[in-house]
Amino acid sequence: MAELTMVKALNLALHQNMEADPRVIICGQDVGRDEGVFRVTEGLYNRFGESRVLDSPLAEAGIIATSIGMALYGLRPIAEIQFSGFIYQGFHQIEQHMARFRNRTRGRLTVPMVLRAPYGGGIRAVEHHSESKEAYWVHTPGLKVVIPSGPRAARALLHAAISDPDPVIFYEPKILYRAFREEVPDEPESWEIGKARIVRPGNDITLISYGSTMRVTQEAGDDLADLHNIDAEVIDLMTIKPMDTDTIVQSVRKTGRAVVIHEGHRTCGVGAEIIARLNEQAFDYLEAPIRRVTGYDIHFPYFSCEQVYLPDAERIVRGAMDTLNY
Amino acid sequence: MAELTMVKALNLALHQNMEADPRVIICGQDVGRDEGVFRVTEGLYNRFGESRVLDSPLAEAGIIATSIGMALYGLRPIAEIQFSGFIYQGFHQIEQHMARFRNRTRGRLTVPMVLRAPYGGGIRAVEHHSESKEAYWVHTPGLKVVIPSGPRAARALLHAAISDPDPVIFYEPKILYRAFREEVPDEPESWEIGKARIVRPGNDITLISYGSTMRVTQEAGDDLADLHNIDAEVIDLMTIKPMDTDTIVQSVRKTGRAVVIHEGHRTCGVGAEIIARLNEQAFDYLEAPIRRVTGYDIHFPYFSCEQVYLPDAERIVRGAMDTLNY
Amino acid sequence: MPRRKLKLQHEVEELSILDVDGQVDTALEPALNHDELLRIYRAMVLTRELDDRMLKMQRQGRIGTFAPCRGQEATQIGYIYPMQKEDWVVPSYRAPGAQIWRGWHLEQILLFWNGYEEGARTPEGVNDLPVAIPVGSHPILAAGIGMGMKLQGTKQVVLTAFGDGSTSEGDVLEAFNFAGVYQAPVVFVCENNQYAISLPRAKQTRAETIAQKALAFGYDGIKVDGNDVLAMIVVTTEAVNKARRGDGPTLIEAFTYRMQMHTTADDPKKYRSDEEVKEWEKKCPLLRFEKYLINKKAADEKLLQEIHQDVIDEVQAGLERFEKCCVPQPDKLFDYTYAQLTPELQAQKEEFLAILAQRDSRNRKH
Amino acid sequence: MPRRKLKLQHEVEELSILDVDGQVDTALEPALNHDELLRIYRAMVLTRELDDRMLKMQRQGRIGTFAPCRGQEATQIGYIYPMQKEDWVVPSYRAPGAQIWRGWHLEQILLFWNGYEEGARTPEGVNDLPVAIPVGSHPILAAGIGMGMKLQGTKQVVLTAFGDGSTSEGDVLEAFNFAGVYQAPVVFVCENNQYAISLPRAKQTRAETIAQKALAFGYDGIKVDGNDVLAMIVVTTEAVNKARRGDGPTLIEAFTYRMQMHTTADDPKKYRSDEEVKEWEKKCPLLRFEKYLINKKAADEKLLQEIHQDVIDEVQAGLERFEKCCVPQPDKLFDYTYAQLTPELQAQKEEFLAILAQRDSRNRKH
Ligand SMILES: Cc1ncc(C[n+]2csc(CCOP(=O)(O)OP(=O)(O)O)c2C)c(N)n1
Ligand SMILES: Cc1ncc(C[n+]2csc(CCOP(=O)(O)OP(=O)(O)O)c2C)c(N)n1
Ligand SMILES: [Mg+2]
Ligand SMILES: [Mg+2]
Repeated sequence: MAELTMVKALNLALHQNMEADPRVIICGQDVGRDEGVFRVTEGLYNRFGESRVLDSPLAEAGIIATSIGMALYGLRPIAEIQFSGFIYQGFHQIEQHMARFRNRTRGRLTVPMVLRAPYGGGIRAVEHHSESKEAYWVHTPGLKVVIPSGPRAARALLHAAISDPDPVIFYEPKILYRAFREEVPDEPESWEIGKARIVRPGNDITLISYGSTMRVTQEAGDDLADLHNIDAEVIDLMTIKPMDTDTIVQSVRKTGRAVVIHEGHRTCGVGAEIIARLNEQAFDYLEAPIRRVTGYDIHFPYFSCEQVYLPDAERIVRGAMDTLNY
Repeated sequence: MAELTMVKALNLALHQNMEADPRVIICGQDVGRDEGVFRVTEGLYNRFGESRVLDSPLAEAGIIATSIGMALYGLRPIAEIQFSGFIYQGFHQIEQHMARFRNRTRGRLTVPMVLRAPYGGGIRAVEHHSESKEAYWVHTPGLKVVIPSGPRAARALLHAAISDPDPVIFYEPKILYRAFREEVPDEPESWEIGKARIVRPGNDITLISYGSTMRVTQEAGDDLADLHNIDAEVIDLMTIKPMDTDTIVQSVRKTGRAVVIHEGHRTCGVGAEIIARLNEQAFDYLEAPIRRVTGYDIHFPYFSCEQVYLPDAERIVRGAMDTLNY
Repeated sequence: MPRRKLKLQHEVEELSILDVDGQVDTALEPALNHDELLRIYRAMVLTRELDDRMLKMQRQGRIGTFAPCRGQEATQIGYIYPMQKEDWVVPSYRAPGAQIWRGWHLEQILLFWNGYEEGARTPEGVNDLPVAIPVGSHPILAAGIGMGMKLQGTKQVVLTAFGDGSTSEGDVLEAFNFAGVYQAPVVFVCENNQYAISLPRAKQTRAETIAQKALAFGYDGIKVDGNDVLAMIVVTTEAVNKARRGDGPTLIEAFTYRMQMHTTADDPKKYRSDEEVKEWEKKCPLLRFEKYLINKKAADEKLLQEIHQDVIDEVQAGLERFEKCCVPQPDKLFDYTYAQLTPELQAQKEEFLAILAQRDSRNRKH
Repeated sequence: MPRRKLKLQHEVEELSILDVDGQVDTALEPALNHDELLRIYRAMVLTRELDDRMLKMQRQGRIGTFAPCRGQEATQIGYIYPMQKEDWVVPSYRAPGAQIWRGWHLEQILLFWNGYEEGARTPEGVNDLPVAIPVGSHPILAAGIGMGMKLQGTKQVVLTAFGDGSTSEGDVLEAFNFAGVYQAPVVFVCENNQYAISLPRAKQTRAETIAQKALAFGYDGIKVDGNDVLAMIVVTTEAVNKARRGDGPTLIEAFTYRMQMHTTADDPKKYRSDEEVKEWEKKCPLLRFEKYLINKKAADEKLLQEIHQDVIDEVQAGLERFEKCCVPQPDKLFDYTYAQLTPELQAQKEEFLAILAQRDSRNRKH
């Protein structure tokens, strides 16, 4: 057990998986000698060499597509896109090939690869470096989408993603990369993809989030208790495709109220889907409209205004109180 | 007034707009000499020549991006992507530039262009030719998304899209290209972008759809009346971004029940967003969960199975009756 | 401080061996024995025959729209010939002859164009990808496969084929670059059939040849008469050997012509002249190869006839197998999105099956 | 039926005029009068001074992360010099000197890197696009602008600059192709500074030069000493004139070096040696140009000093203007997504402003 930041925890998962399985290889821009712009791939190039850790040319479609090719060939590539805002350069390869080979070939050829990318705002970065557009992938059949919110989850879910037989989009909340440390077991640990977890049990209202907004959501949960004597249940989805509908439905059937929180744009975001499912499966239990505390439907602002764009505990509390006072 | 198919109606809008404004130019694969694979651009190359109707090289990112460049330069390009399933080759250009220039430059530089593409299934085409992934664009700030469901609307909305100061994604339901004719006025006609229309007023339940599924939705409206004595209100969104929330909210406040219908995948689809908005704004009026009759969360099947994948009137009626019997 | 021409490390070549009259340049002629020559011939005839039959079937509504390959038989059989079983092929959608050569079942070609995923299911024991529909999206997958081979240190090679139009797609150019950077064992074959639907080659790119695009990525390009199966074999064999040696990729431009419409939904009269097509008819890859075989005494007219008949029988048998396979399997629709059905897909599948059942029972009533 | 080398219509050249010691090849020397030479010099010094100041400011937390351009002053001032006001420029993110030359306000450069959209707002009367962050995504916009010029029959030219790494992006290669096909008046300048973050040029592409990539698209490429402002001016002027004449695009590879880190978030020690950096220090574009000016008697040490001081003052004034502009405007956030606020954005804006107001009133209470 060691206390690790998320970066170190991810790095641990990479080391252990590369060690355990020679088919696991890493590629991406600056992941080798430079060890990744966030240092997630630290030590790998030195340890496993340039035939397992590839410094790719500057072409996202190429990185994604050659990884698909390598996966089809039998390797288990973990490709890094330097920032999720540049994944769109290879959108077509994800939609047309990565997500489809299993179905297209009736299971004969598959793409067991992981596509990692840091996402989300808050680090005073230039345009395109603060995106949260995970909803694109949630809308795309054939993909799994995993977003951890802390070091231990990051390590255990990346571990699971690497062994998953299907392609996994793995978004890493860069604001949390070094935000805090957590105990992470030394031995390989794997958490099941597709399962949410209740990080704070409660009875009055359900707060549903994942990834980068989990911290503020938990903070909001605490604030609701401290300031308003409200007992919120807080759920961390962890996987957003497939979604653990049961866990959220059960919670909302109990609490009757919910707020969904994410940084991504509101319209057609993950929150809309959560509301649709709760509408379908918890209709009779709902005592108030489900609120969305999300990114607005404008471009992520240049960073002088990013803090007012991002959901924070105050906004979540406000949303929760509106729901409770409905 | 002439009775036109949708293809002819779109063609009329193109002719009239090119005639009226020399800045309007057309580009895309096979749009010139070949007059478009669906013949939407018929007659334009002969009439306006190759400096206004450009047969583009086979590169969607290039077509989209050079159109953005031409729009920034002061032209009003109408770019055609041969099938919406290939628009992803240029996804990054849409997300990173087309949708953003106005905001990035605080209104100084803008991209008044239209990106047309046929979408949807039902024509026994090969893979990638039957996509309905409009939700990607609905999730993307800075775009408008227009999808007509008949000849007259197609012409009037394309006309509006061409004069719109912002970039418009214009998806054309190819299954309806030649499915029926409608009276289309000879004189230029423009319908406001952002407005839905009630195509069948009713009191018992609201059926909300757009584009390719409007026909089956209207059929379902008729069937509900004929077979079940249910008086359905049928709404054609026409624009899905921005969405005419008022019209649907008012309708559902009246009927208390709704079904949303689209071909696109269910999860994080346009239906989810509609449900989220109704949850927010018509909560107290809802008497049953809103149903989704949509494409499933699997890849659009190879065409031997496309008919069972696509929503049809029977499925819609079934969804409506479930809602009514809730 | 000079101004001078840069000397490049690579140049572009041009090659043809067998002319339109069946005359061969003996200095360049590959050493193929009669059996091999006849096997090659048979594959070309099979490609032609299948193409003809599919066109008829399409017109009768027995299959959907497809992309005929008449005129491009030498190109595809030529480039596929040197490939070993353990090699990989990432095919174009206009080369069913190459696919069948590799072990795809004839009926799969028909199934593919008739809306059945079974037509895209790589047969067991075959190392190839299915046809990709998004133009230019697959050569970069081949580059990845080649990188995998390189990383694993095998002696395999991957070949990928694509059209002239495809070379405008960024993906194809990225593929050229990745293969070059990693010196991956990739053979790129551009089936330059002069058109991308209606767009003539000259409007696709200002480059005089496709072959020279290799220079941008630091390796050899070669332009070859794609209607000359011998030249195709020679050039591809060289490129395959070079790749197998570890000396990296090659770009081959097979200069050929699409004798038919782009797909059966296309009307080529809109964009090209009958004269042009007639000119190319003279360059038929089959005719010149037949002349060569006869000149070389590898076959006489009778043997050629027998081969034709044999091919007709084979195609006929395939069509019959195809007709039997044409049974839609809606109940399988949900089963291949993931290795395991997710809970949400499980629910949707149930909903879907219930609707199917309702429909079936109603249909039975009528 | 031969096998032969193909003769290409275009070749790649190499050029330098001013060597590291300030010696000039008089046969190639451009005819620039002293005023012009000093204007060029001043712009280079300004670029350097701004860069230095920004590095300090970044370290003090007064601006965000940015991409220093030390070492690349001759490249950017050289290629921007021939551009006319009515021409368009689609810039790279590592050439603030070129932007300022074009009329961007110095404080905008700082605003851009400090998180203000005002830094991306093209000044009135300037025809340029703002800096694009997605690498390689902008040259294809320039190709479009060039196509617009061509279609409109103007005599304008568009120039776009991008890094060596960018040439791996499909978009850049598509840009090369579109510009070639439409013979658009585009000048492509690759600022080959030898690295894309940590990736050395040799691993970016197997091609010996970037310039030769032009051959793939049927036009000229030229490799030029990017630390030699005279050569840059000569080559760009030629390309601009050619484009203006209607003779289509050119690809210029400016061979230079990034003397600093990639951005202030980067540690170049991880991937390159001090020796290498030292070697390039000797090739400093400013030093050699100063020697040239003095040799040529266009300036003496004193004048150069005066110019330096003048530049320091200008930069200082810009920084002061910048500090005044650094006022976040959250109330404007929603106003530029569309020409008119949509109903849904209107509602979100109200929600947003209410939250802001709540926060403000709470902050005031504290
Ligand atoms: C990405 C993409 N864009 C457009 C299309 C539509 N389309 C199908 S084939 C074709 C032309 C292809 O030309 P070429 O690469 O020369 O191959 P050919 O058909 O001539 O064999 C086009 C535009 C497509 N399938 N994929
Ligand atoms: C599409 C995209 N991918 C990745 C990045 C991250 N990134 C920023 S600059 C850079 C390297 C660019 O290298 P080059 O084109 O040589 O330009 P230079 O920075 O050397 O001027 C990378 C990988 C990005 N901004 N955009
Ligand atoms: Mg072709
Ligand atoms: Mg560089």
